[in-house]
Amino acid sequence: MTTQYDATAAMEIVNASAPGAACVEDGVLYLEPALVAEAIESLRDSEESDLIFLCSLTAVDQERHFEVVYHLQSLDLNHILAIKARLTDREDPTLPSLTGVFHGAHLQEREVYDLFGITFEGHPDLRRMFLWEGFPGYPLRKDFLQMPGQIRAGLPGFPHESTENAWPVPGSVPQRPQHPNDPQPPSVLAVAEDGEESS
Amino acid sequence: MSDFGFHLAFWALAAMTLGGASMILISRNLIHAVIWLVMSMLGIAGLYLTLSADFIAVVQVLIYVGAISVLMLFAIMLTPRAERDNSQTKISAPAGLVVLLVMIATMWVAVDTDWGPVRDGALTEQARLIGESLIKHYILPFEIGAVLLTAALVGAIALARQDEEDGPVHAASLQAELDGETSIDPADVIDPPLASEPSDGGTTS
Amino acid sequence: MTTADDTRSMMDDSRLAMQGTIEALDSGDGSEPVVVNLGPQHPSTHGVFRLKVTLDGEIVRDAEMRIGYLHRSMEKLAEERTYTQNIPFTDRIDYLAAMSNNLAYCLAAEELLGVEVPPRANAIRVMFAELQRVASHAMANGTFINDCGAWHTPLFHMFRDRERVLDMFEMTCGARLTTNYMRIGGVAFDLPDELLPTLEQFLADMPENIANYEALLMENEILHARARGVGVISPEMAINSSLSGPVLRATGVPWDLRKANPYSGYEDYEFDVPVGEQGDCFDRFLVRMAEVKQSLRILRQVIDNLPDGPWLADVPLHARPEPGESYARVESPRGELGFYLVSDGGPAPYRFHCRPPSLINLSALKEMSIGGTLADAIVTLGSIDIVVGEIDR
Amino acid sequence: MSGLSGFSSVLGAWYDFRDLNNLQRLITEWIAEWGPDWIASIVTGVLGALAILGVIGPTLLILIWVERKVIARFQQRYGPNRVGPKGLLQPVADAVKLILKEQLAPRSADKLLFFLPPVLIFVPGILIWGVLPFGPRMSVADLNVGVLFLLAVSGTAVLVLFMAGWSSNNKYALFGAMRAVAMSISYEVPMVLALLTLVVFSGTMSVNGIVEWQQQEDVIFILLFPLSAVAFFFAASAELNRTPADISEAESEIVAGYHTEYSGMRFGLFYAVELGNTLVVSGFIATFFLGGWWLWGLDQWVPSWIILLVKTGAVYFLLIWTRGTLPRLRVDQLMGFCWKALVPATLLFVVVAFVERTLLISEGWDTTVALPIMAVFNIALTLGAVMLFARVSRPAALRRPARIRMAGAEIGGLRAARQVASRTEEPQFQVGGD
Repeated sequence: MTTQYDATAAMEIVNASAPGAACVEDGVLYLEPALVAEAIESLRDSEESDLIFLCSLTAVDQERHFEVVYHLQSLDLNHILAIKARLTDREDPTLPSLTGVFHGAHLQEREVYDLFGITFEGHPDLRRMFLWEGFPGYPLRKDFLQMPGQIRAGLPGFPHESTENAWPVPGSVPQRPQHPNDPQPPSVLAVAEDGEESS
Repeated sequence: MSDFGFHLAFWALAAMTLGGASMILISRNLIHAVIWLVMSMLGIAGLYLTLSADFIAVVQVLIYVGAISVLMLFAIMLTPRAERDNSQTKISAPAGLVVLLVMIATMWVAVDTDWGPVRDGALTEQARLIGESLIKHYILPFEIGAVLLTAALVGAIALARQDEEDGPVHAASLQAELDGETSIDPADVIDPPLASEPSDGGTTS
Repeated sequence: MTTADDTRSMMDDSRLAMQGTIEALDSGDGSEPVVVNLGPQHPSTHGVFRLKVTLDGEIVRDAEMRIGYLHRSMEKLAEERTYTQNIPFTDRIDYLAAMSNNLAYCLAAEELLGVEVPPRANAIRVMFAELQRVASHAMANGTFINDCGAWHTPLFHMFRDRERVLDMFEMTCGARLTTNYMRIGGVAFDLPDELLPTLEQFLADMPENIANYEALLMENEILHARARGVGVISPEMAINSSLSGPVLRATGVPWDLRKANPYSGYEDYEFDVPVGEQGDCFDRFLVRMAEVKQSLRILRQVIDNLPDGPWLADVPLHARPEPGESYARVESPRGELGFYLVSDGGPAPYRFHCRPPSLINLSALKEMSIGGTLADAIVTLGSIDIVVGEIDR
Repeated sequence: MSGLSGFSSVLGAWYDFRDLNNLQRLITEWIAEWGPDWIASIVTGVLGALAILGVIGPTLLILIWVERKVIARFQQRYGPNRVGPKGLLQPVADAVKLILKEQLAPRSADKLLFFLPPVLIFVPGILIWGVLPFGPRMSVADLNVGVLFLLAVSGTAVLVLFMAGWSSNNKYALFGAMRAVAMSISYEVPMVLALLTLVVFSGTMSVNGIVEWQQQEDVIFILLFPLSAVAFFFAASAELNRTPADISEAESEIVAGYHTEYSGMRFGLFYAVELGNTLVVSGFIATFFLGGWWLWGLDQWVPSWIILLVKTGAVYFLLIWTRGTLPRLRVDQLMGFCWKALVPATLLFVVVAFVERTLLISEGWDTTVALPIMAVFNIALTLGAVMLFARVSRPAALRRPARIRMAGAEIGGLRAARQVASRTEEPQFQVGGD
């Protein structure tokens, strides 16, 4: 059974090679964004942690900041560790690329760049992957395609529930999952036109 | 068969041959020129048939239409950055002179030859007659030709194998794999050699 | 928003960049490399996948993939749907292994909700996950032989087995491809009465079928010549590139999440993990063939030890998990399939991320293809076994 | 038997359908009574051409059905079974559909060279039938250089394929065309050498002469020169673009090769000619190596053209069988196989044939004794050559077996991989290797 690798032990390994790069909050290892590549390289090369397999690399938009989440796995020691890095600059989120450490980060970083707009410095081929170059905005950001009345994306409550449980949204209309009859915001149409144009 | 049939065939084939030949000169595209050449060759093969030389006719098709023209196409396609059109050259005057001389020589031979009736056995025994004359009377030219072709073949192989070292990369890396060495070093990949990947902008072009 | 001018200048840039490639690849003897777009409409790209190869003669000098033709932004859509409503989405991610995707997603949601799955549900989940593996590997190996140039014969033979598996899916949950069968806390329906006899018959017939395939394919010299030593990757490189599933195991690395991190009671079943030696296309093919046999072995054990009891835990349909996150993964037919869910206490996942094995297994495609011929690149792509729905999501 | 012997008494009459040449002879004689001989030549020529076209057209439609049905049976399917009885009208429906479809041409195509090939491809495809003898006197043109004619005409087809591929202005088509050309000029060599064996040994270049030689000596050439037969079969299937050598229209690699850009009936014409060529090549294989219209005296009782058709059908089935079973060779492997295996082997047998011919003619060996000995010797030599080739020319990657080991307890990364690989017991599964 795969065990969770102790975040404190990992912090010590990281801080030994890159002082001040790591800290532990609520049992989760957080890395200093500028030192992510060095920190993870030290975790990969350390005999104790042996985190040689990059399971997953993704990001979460926490509204105030972005959180890039790495899941690293040791195959021989069979433990897994989730590592996070917070990016507070929403305008130009930047992080060192992991492609020098893990070749497998190549496509996953491109995906995160495509959908979140997080730039990975040192990535050899950082282009949009699913969407075309010039696609307006980054779809997985929470502020992408804001609804009229500044309603944020997401499901505010179950359809049968009263609006009390929904997120407090000023002047909101009752939200429900997308429905074809709903009026489309103009930006959606703009996207479609752009897609036709550049293809 | 009557003379009428022969005359009809001769004039049709002669027109085909000469028409094809003229089109080679006129067409600007080298590939088209080769196709016209093929038409001309087919006309010549037909002319051989009217002369009851069926072996020569078939060999003409086999060698010139089936092989030489294909080789020409191959050469055009494989010549790097060749002008694919029938461009102007500076040596058209000397070339014209050479062609004129060859034409005069051919016509002289044609006029000089005794175009008598076909001897018996020419149609059925042709292959044998040609074989015998090649081996008996013309053995020296035959052998010289053979040696020349062999030399050309060896030379072609030598030329083709020149850049062996950067050719079969795959086979070399495969051999290394089989010898137990990992040919793809992870370190190489970690610092990819092609650092700046070209982009075509992600649009379908 | 890009204007037409921007687009044009971008295209100019790309053309200049492409000329740059040609200059860079110019070997000095004046020959021009040819850029060929394999796809998005191509018989061997298994969907709308585009592989842009730069060829020197028939030798591949550069390979670059272009994807996104099937992008449906599932991760965004999932943020607007409840946890249960997201289960059908997972079918559409990898439409050739819908059961495995259902399972992985449900495991992640159960971890968030803290749900205990009843033993019968676990056994049924294992049963369908393994049946799905048989079906998916039948498809993968059949199309692989097709990519090697066979005229569909092995494909149709293997489709016959897949067809029987899909029949079993249909009799259980009404759907053949996008099953939507697993639920958070179990499975949607109990097994129908006619399933177990059908499955018994299937298990009885499969050994002979597999023996037939082996007789047809295993010693086939042409298949050996096409697949041996092609698309080779070393174990170090495979791990570094995050490859998983049969592609990783073909290099000799015995990494199987069913053994390493048993879920749904896989620890109760006896099976082996087949590993290859060379890491070439033929080893991938062999590993898949051997895995089908192991799946049949697991299925036999599941039938023999099928527990009674409920098949669905009591989970409210409108569940709101506590804020938190979970990363659950299963060994899908294509490799490590993970779901990363983040909850903010709302009715829908705050973040829904799928770790797609098909996409990440392509990480090393360029390295595997370069230096081989165009035909080798096709065979390599076929041996990786991609599903474009999973790549693009 | 009495019926049969009674039947044989009508030998040569116009209604003797064992030799359809009788009909033609009747017409020729009738014309000769009143008209000039060139009319007779033209009429018989037209008749022969009409006979060939009349055979090819319906046969192609039936062949499409046969091929699809047989392949379907290999693949455990039913095949076409909706249009007409047993799906027999399916090819007709397909043809109607293809004719009604829009004919597309790429805007950047070389227009003349793009439109010509679907028509031109028919010329060699039909000419080649001219020298196929259906009976002792049943070939449209019994040329005394028939073998050469066959090779010459089949060699010109590649030019048309090149035109199609080049003019399409499509990379797949160009690849297909280049592959077709490269393969054609390679595989013509073993094809010529394989037929040269027969020509040297039988001393005639007439196709019918080769059949008559087999009839006279009571032996079929596949027994005397099995390697030439196999080489010819493989070279022919390569020239026909059929699996395992269909690299010039390899579906999984270059979509459809040289005819990628052709749609509608233009594609249909390529397809039809390909099938027709498959049939006529099966016929030539049957003629050269299986005795053609002759079958140890049975041709006295059964119409010779039926014997030839049955043999042709058998060879055709073999071609479908290989197509339905084998994967495709890579282009370099195919070329390597041609130049490194087929050419030396067929060349060896040309020499063998020359020596044996000399023994028969100059030394005057008795054929009834010598031929069986030679057959046994040649078969042994063939087997030896094949085994030697298989040993010597096997690529290094195939020399050692592919192994599958089972990891039970060892789960993990590189360390576990080394543990599994260093296990001493036999691997669970092993395939291939020397």
